[in-house]
Amino acid sequence: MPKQISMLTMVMVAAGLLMITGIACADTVKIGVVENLSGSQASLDQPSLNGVKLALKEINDAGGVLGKKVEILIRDGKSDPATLATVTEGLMDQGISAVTGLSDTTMVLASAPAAQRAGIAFVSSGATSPSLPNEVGDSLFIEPFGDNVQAAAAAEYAYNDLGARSVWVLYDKAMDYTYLLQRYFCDRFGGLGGAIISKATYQTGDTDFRAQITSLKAKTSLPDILFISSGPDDIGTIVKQVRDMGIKTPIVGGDGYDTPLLGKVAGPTAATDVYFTTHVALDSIGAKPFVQSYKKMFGHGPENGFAALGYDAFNLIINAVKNAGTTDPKAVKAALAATKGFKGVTGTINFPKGIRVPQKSVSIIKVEAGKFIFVKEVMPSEIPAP
Amino acid sequence: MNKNKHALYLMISMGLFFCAVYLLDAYGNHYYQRVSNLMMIYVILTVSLNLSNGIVGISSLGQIGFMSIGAYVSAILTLPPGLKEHWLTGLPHWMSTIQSGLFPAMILAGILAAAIAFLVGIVILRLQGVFAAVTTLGFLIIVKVVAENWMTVTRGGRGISSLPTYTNLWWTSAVAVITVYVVLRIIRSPYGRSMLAVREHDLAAQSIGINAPRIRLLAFVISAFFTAVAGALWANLIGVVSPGSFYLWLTLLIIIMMVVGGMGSVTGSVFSAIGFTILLELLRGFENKIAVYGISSIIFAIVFMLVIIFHPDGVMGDREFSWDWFKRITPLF
Amino acid sequence: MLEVTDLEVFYGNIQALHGISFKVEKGETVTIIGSNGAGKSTTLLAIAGLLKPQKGEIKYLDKHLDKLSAYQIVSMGISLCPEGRRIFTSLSVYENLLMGAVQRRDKKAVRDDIHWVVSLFPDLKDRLEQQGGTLSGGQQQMLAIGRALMSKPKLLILDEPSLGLSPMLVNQIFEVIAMLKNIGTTVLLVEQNARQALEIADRGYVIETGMITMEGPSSVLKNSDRVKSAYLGG
Amino acid sequence: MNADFLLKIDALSVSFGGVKALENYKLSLPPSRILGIIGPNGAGKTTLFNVLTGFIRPDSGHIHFNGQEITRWEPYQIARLGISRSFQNICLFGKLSVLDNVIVSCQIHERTSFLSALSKTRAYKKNEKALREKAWKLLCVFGLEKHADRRAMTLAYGDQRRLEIARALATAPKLLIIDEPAAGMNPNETQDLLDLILKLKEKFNLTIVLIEHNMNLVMQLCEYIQVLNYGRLAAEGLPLEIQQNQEVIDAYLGDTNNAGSN
Amino acid sequence: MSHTAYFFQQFINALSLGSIYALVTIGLAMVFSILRLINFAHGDLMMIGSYSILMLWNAGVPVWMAILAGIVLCGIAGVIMERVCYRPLRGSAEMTTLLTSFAVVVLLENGVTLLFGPNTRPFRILNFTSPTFSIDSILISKIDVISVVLTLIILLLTTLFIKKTTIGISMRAVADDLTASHLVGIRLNRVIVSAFFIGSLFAGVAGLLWSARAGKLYPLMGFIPVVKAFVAAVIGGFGSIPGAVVGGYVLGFAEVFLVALLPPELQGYRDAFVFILLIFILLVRPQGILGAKTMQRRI
Repeated sequence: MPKQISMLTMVMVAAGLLMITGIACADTVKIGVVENLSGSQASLDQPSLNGVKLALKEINDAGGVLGKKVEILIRDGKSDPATLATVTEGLMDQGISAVTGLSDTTMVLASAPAAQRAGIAFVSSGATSPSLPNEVGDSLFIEPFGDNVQAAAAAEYAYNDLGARSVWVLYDKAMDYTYLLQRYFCDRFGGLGGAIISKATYQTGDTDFRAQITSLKAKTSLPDILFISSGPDDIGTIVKQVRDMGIKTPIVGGDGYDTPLLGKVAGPTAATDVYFTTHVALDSIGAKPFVQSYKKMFGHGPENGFAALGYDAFNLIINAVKNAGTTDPKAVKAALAATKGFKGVTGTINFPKGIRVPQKSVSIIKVEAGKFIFVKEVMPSEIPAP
Repeated sequence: MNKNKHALYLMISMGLFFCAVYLLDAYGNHYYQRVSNLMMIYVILTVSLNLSNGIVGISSLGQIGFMSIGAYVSAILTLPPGLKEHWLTGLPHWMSTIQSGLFPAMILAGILAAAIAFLVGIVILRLQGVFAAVTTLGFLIIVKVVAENWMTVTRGGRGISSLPTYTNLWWTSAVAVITVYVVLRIIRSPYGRSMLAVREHDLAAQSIGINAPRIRLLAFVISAFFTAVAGALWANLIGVVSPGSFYLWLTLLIIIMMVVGGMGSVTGSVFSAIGFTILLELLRGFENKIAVYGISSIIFAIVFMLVIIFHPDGVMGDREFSWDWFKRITPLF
Repeated sequence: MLEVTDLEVFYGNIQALHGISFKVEKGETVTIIGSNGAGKSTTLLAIAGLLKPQKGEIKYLDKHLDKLSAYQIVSMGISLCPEGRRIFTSLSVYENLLMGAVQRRDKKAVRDDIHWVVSLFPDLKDRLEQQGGTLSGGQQQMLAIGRALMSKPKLLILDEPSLGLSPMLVNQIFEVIAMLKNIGTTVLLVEQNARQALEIADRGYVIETGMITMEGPSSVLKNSDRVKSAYLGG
Repeated sequence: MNADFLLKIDALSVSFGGVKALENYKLSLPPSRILGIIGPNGAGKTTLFNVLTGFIRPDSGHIHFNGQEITRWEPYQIARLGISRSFQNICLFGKLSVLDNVIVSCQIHERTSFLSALSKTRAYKKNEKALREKAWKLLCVFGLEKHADRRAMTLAYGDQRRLEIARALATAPKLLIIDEPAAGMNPNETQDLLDLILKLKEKFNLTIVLIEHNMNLVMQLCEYIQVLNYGRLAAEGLPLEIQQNQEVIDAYLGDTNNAGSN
Repeated sequence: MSHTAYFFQQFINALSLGSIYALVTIGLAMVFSILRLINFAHGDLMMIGSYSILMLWNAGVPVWMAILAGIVLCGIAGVIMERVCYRPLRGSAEMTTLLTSFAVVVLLENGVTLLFGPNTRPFRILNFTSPTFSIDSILISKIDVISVVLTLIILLLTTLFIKKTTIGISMRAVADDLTASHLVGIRLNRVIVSAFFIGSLFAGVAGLLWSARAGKLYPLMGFIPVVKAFVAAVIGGFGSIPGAVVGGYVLGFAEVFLVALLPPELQGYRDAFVFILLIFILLVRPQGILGAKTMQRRI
């Protein structure tokens, strides 16, 4: 008997699901949002989605765009490329004007080709590989600066301002972002005449870095700085363990550090003398309204830099819709490509002709006792080729 | 005679199937094409997993490792030479100047994976039950670690992208049909009987002259071959391979499809892979509707647990689909 | 005391017992004899609650045992010393005996009973800390019986206690059974060793292919030609 | 010297963790005989069978079969050479059909190429058909043909026992080893079994080694008997001698102090 | 830093890491020895423990209370897991329960993600990790001392428990011979529930240490420790409690010294080497370092 009941329940669940899956239609501006809301990438993409939701609320509260309300169609990619490709494909005939989302290059590479084929613009909110748009085609835009820009900025700041001449590198071997970032950094730092004394690696998910740090300690002389290329979830732990092992050397890194976790996980004593490049300082004056609205809507501040990027990417699309004066995806794409002087939380975005990576300046942030202090905004003098 | 009639039914259904493939490929929208492609790839994966886990009874959790190998081999072979020279500096020169089509890539992927399965199998197949399960899981992890670290050949954690998307519905459905045909033929051949005997009673099988380790290895190798071919199709469908793509989620998905379909039932695996692909899409619609993301995975896990509790042998057990049975449930036919 | 009526047990599709009926009265020693595969152990496992019979009933002191779990049956005072000893090989002799009394709460009395068991089987005396698996076959059998006694059973069931033992040890085991009988323990003894079992028992049953084919007082069975032929051929 | 004997075993010893399961066991078995091995449970009979068929490696000793030393061969090699066995606790391929249980055993000496199986060549089909027929015939000998399509695990107990022997015979062995075939059978079934074994011996020109507790069966069937006790040969001889051997009676019945009236 | 100091520092690192592995492994091995179940959801029990502690602490419960309550909650979660997910499958094939435990992992990880969000959260309840003392530039932090001491205490208590208490001896009896345990009247469910409860308590403690060491927790944190614990369990000899501890330390040392000794470009292969070690051990000494050699019953 339980057999029959279980089978019956399953059939009913399936039938119920079938009925629910109708398509709601209304005269709205539709934007697709593809994010990994479950699985290993969720901690990057969930804040990005929150940013999108905040932007959406602000736009609709202000009356929408082109006189219409804006609607988002959210899809979960489950951190699985095949699922991601499928759900993106599923969005393409839903009457959307553009797609945004995703924080990781590999994920964008699985998802964006569907948009490319359909001729719909895809604005990646968080992937920072500068070669990405060329790998996919004219439909792909990235919202943040390229890793080469921020890595060069970090290298120049370390060499010129911190006076560093040698560096020890630790990076996550399982991530595209962390690999590229350290590679560009080493390119530029080496180009300036700095020495890379050695590199160590770890894998996403590791929680113990003491073996690597101890081998650094065993070096005859400590380097001037440590360049640690890491994602937002790991950096707090790494900084904590570096400092716990008694190494006071300045630590330099990229926009993965842009998360309160750095201060909270590592603690104020450890999170000191750390420098990183990012899009905008979240406690800067320009970002204040965003941070406050975010807090109001979600009950806590932005989890990491991806929140602001998601927010900006969505506004960038709406801006393009406004400029195009239509919801037609082709026109929106053209308008996106012609974006000039769009002011977002994470900086001013211009897409130079034919280049779909924005030229933005890079903010340098210094961390002291867990607090983020804006140092300066730089534009690197020389940028490694993507 | 019944037999001729069945052959006729089979031909008609095959004809209908390929008509559907033609229509979908030529006129269907991309979403349905993509779902159908994945469905066919899941059919290949589930059926070949069933050969090693269901038919011959190896407790392998590492088959997706072979899929990963297949996907990488195909990616390396089909990547345009310009990118290859730029990205994969560890390749021998002759390899970075050629670009292969999908078919040779698929075959080579299968052969290489089969060769690795042979070596791995010699070592791992000496273990049984949960130990085999976890060692094969270890193999999966080793494959992932190698893919993440062998920068000059696999491009590390970044994965290989910009692959030509050769794979279409014709390829996936044809390979799926071939896989099902081959596995069914194997089961009904002397090899297959030996495999079943080994699964049913290893020692008794040896006592009647079956070289059990060799039979197990054979199934493992064939299974790895088709799994790798599926990986090659996957790579040229999605267009990017990365180490994390071939890991636990896919492993679990395929195993659940196999168990629910019935360990030992090839047609059960086919139906189950098709059913679950559709179920997953439906669940996704449901998930988007109620905007609770992740609920589909939870429902998926619960469905699996219910089946395993109330139907431990899966829906089909180890029986195969037969036309007589079909006739009984569809009196109109 | 124990009454089994029309018991049928299947293993999958194979019927192992085809309606077994027998009874054991209080204070009696009853033996069931039969060859390998006749269904003796199956019957006992069903009584102990490890197999669920498809048909028939098992009554003990006028209560039905069929629906009870194994531990409840033990708590009612039935103790089965299984075939092949099945002592806990990785536990010490002392711990094995302790496990026999796992349901008893009277710690002190348990300790006394361990001394009593050791006095029954002096071989175990110096080996209380030794691992069960390192004992010899005979010692293991004594331990198994001792363990079964530790729950203070009203009904002790012994499944082939003489299996694989040397004649001297077999005698020793049977002496203990006789002693238990004398102090009033009800014993159900299942044996292949027909003659000796009949020697000690009050009544006996012969089981063949899952059926009771003969029953009666031991003295009658002992002299039955059929019993002889089943065991010696000819 | 080996030529005279189908099976010759010398000084065979096996022990498990210090316990001697078999000690200095010897056997010289000429072809076309039925040998019975008796002894109390745990005397080492099944261990002997397992050593003989390669499932257990002996500590020392030699086994020659048909002029070849097979002491450390793998079980499947020994089976292919011509020793086949049935198991004490039935070990059928439960989910396979009765016919398939036999076919899988028949195919032992066949060599099918993988490709011919995939492409269903004419020769392959013919071969398959021949296998089926051979297996069917064998089932008929055992009276199991009416159950041919049933799963082996659904058979009645006695049928399962017979199927095991049928499967063992399907490898066309020279030596057949049967472990307690009559366990759990009633006298009628046992009689049928006896007739069957005799018939098989004639029909297939077999040499048979038998472990059995049922004395009727052993005494009627066997031409020679060995008695094992504690892993050692306690006695051997013709059935009549064994039956009257007091030592055997004692060992087997464990009856010493009440020295029996028999 | 001298060579000796370097070696000893890595030694301390390994000892400390190995202790946590040992803790996770004890719980895993305890359940395995009784049920023959490899509970892949054991790592998620760690996660549940850490989350409970954090949530209680955030709710204003005093820190030690939060820790104790969190660990107990973890134990209860383990019992519920057994009751709901594993008991209906009692008696199924080992593979079935193994796969079910995978499904439980999916269930718990996605469930917790839904409840608390996917984000990493800081876990600074006991800021143990700051170095307390140093000997010749070798740093030893509180957490190193606590991990090692706690592991040894738990090993000692567990050993006493399974040697001296009735329920402990019952556990060994059940692991040894299930049928005989039924026959002497051991209440199997009670033993299994106790094993799950105690194993889950250890998972709670391990979760606390793991999170404290990393300073963070997140819904997917459980999988890596449980896979490592499995490796450790096999190395030590599955089912044996001292074996679990030895296996944990061997794994800790292997991981730390692989990173320490391998050239940087091979460091990434660490997990591959660890699994090759596992396969090697399984082939050469299937019963593990401390596992008892059981006589293989082949027929």
